Amino acid sequence: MDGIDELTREERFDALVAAEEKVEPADWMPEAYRKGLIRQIAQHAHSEIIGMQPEGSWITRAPSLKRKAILLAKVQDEAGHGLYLYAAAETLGVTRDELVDHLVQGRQKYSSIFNYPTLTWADIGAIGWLVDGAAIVNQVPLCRCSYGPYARAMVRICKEESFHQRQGYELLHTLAHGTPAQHAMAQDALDRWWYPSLAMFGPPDTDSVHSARSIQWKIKRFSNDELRQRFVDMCVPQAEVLGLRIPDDNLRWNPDRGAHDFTPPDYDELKRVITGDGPCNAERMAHRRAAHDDGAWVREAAAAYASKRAA
Amino acid sequence: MDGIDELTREERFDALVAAEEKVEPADWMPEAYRKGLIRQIAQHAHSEIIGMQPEGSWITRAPSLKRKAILLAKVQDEAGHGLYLYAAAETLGVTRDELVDHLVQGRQKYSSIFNYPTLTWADIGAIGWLVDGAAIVNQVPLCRCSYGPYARAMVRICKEESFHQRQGYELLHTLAHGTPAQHAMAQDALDRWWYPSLAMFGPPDTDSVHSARSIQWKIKRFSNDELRQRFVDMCVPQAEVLGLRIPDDNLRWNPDRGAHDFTPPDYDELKRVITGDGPCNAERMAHRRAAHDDGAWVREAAAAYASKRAA
Amino acid sequence: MSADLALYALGLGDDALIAAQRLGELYASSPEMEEDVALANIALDQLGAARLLLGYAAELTGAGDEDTLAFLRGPAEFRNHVLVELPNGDFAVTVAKLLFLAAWQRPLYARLAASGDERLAGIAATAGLETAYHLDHATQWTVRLGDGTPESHRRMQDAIDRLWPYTRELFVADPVARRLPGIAADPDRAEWTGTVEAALAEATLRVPGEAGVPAGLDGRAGRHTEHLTELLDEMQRLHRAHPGARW
Amino acid sequence: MSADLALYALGLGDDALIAAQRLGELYASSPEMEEDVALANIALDQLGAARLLLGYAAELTGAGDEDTLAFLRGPAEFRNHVLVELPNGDFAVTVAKLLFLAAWQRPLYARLAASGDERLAGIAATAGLETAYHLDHATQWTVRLGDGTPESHRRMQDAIDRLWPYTRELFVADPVARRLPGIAADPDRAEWTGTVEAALAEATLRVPGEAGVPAGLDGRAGRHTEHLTELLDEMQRLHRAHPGARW
Repeated sequence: MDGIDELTREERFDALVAAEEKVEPADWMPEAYRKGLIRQIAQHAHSEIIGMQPEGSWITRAPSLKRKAILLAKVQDEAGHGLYLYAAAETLGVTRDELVDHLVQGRQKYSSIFNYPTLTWADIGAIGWLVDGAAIVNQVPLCRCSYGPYARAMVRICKEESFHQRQGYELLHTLAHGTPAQHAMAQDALDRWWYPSLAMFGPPDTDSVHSARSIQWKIKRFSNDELRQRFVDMCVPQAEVLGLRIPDDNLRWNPDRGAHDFTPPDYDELKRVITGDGPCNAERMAHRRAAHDDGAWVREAAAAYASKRAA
Repeated sequence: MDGIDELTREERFDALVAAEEKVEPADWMPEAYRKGLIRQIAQHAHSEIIGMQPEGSWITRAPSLKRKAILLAKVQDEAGHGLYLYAAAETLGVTRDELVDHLVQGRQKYSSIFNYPTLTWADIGAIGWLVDGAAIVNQVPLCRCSYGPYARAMVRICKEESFHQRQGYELLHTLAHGTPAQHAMAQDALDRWWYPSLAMFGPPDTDSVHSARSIQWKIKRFSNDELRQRFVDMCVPQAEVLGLRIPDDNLRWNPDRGAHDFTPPDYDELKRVITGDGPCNAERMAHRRAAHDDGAWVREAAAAYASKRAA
Repeated sequence: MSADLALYALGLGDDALIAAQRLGELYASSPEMEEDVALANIALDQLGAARLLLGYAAELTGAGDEDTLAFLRGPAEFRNHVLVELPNGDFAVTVAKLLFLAAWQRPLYARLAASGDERLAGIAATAGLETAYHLDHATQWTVRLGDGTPESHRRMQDAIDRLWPYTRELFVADPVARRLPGIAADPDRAEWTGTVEAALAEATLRVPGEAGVPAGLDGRAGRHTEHLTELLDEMQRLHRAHPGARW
Repeated sequence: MSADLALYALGLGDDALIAAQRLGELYASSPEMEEDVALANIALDQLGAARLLLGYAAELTGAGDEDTLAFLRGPAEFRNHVLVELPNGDFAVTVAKLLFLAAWQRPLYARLAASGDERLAGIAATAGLETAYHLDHATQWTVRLGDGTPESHRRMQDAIDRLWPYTRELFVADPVARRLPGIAADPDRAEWTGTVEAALAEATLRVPGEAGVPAGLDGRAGRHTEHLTELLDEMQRLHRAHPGARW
């Protein structure tokens, strides 16, 4: 076409990536790179959209107006993140509608963590601290990802998420230092969210399917287990400040490794939750599908109106 | 047809009624008698069905299991009353489906009282005491109504309603003699339900459209104002036992009349509520219509199954 | 042992209470008026059994009464199976939940009627008679909807498929029951399967494939969905707003 | 006077608070993701205005704070108009409620920005800018749905017709406002009618006939529908379950 054969294109691509420069939508890229990125960005976008549900149901029940405003703003940010990420995926030649269809039909996944229930107000704090915390540990390296639009979306998202994480931590801190009932609520939330949060980093490195090539292409920078370790080491001193106990009898500092030893999450449970067998998978999908179906007449109306105006 | 002309039939009918005997479905009856009864029985049936709503919404919120069971049983009884009454109306040559269509299309009315909201738990007590109380005052004479099937349905219904009234009174008594917050809740309920209950007896005798002929035909036995007076005289000593104040500064014993003087309800408000402009008219009809519409597929399935079995 | 017996009665009672609470949401919303009466009837039966079981549990522990247990426990202290806390959904979901529950309660109550604990045996004997009616009612609707119109068939099958994974939990061994030989009874999975499969066959419905309990849930151990939190919020609010009040 | 001013601020604040609470139910349920963002935005604006107004009311009475007022009053003490407490219904109802509310709030806040009470004037000035966006957003959707498909036209007309009687209450004279000349402002019914009728005309929708406020309701006097009771039950439960706790 432009006189450069595939091999040379591939070499140029590899060189670009090796030089830590950004791949842009107009650039040639290997098909597997493109497909892998679409899968990853879509999954990330779906997670933002589904992730609105477990927290959103507490907007109407927040115990103070300030907390209500903070939570509303957070859930709004998640919708916004979903929109950026779908837009980033669209630069790779898919449409948002296709991706949303994949989600609704169960053909693409979202983070397993959003299939766990939010049982008490303290869960809002635990999600902010642990789930957003784990997301940030996962995502900060993605700000240097080789694909430009994704990297730029991540910069903006990480900034907002670190804000959410601080708010969640502060919420939990208030509860943990509040009445005995509030403290117990905070501890219970930590007990329930700890292992699912560890599981957010994916299967152990020995079982991880996509990791090696993702690292070579500078989409991923660190392995699942490296990131999980970083997260544990970050949480331990924070839990101390909170005055809460991480529910792991084997958790201790290992001076040889310069890191904490800890009990890994139940990877069988993770696999079951990912494949659709979590406590809330069916609910989350039903809610999404209902919103989509109930809104069909509105989208049709908007399209009909637009085409009348265009005529 | 059978050799007796209309005039003789009419004379026989009048004689039967005058002798306090019952008119039965197979008997000849004047068309206006039949139509008037259908209107009245249907309105009564619709009231039972719509009347499930204001109380039903408190089943899930009842503050003790015993009260929950009592309320569930009461709402169930109302559904049962609706069924008897539709069956009584059907003996006059209409079908339940037609009557329900009339209700859903707003062509037939139900008691104005069910267009007022149930705002607190005490309203359940006030409805039992006042609304069921007013219904009983209205309905006890109907047990002697000239139309047999209606009279017999009323006997059974009145027995259950006087049970409901006692339970409502007892509920309110418990609140009125409970904590200050409970007492205030009970007084507030009385304040809100008193005048709408008085209005249940209909417009004043001077304005009542159907009364005269109904009395002649022994469908009604007493005028609206006579029944309203009887209700007030019944409530005054009961309110004293409750320790609650009826919200009427003009309420006092009149030794000359041997009855209480009282402020009549706002008949303009009554008219507006009856013609559809009450606080909850739209809600009640929307709920009924939704139940009817949502159940269409079930009724179709039941019919399809029955016709398969019959084939 | 009386602590275990209290926990055991509580599990059965919570199943009945939460089932009654869900049915209590359905006032004046049934497809036919006769069904309003029938569902209220079933709700009353379940509520009646719940009151006896919770009352017995309170006596055994020597603290509180049926209302203390119903209104002052948090979600993690409720021992009901997750199946009964799931939202009502459409009428097919209501029917399927009732079918699954009644097919489990009926034979279990029948066994418990011969329990070594006389009080429990008495409660189970009464409640068992009622659940026979519930099972019959649910079976009839399952058949009518399954073998009715294409739409009702699809909805009924959807409901069965959606709830199926939650039925597995009904047969997870309960450690509390284990500690009460001769008093507690094991639910008979084969009998349940036989009853349910016969109903589905008559209804021209497909039996879903084997499924595990959704990960992370364990009703008898207090691990519930967020639906239970919302259900209890509504159920307990008024009672809790007036501490110590009589009703 | 400061008691009246507190009541006046409370009325405006309750309108905003209850509107925000209803919008807060709609998370992740909009027909388009962009709309999730937009509705959350409007909810945040209303909640922001509510906090300033309730906070000011609390200061004026010298008791409590925004949370005391939001979480510890009963339904009869809330002064919001009934319009904002009505359930969300379908998207057309949400749009119609927003259109009616914003067409009322925008010019009222504009007048209040010149109030003799400086604090109220400041709050109104900020909130007024935001309501211009709300009005614009609601108008656009009204037009799109009214002039979209036959179904959307029907639904939008239904929503307008259903809510119309409740708009009358927005113009019932408030005795509290009467006692605050130069501080409170009267809503201008002619301006509201002009704005709304222009939107309906562009949307090819019919203006409903004159209707009175449904009998027995008077939001500013605390006479509400049962929907407000249920809304407050949900909103206040957690706060009330932990008396005196900090959050």
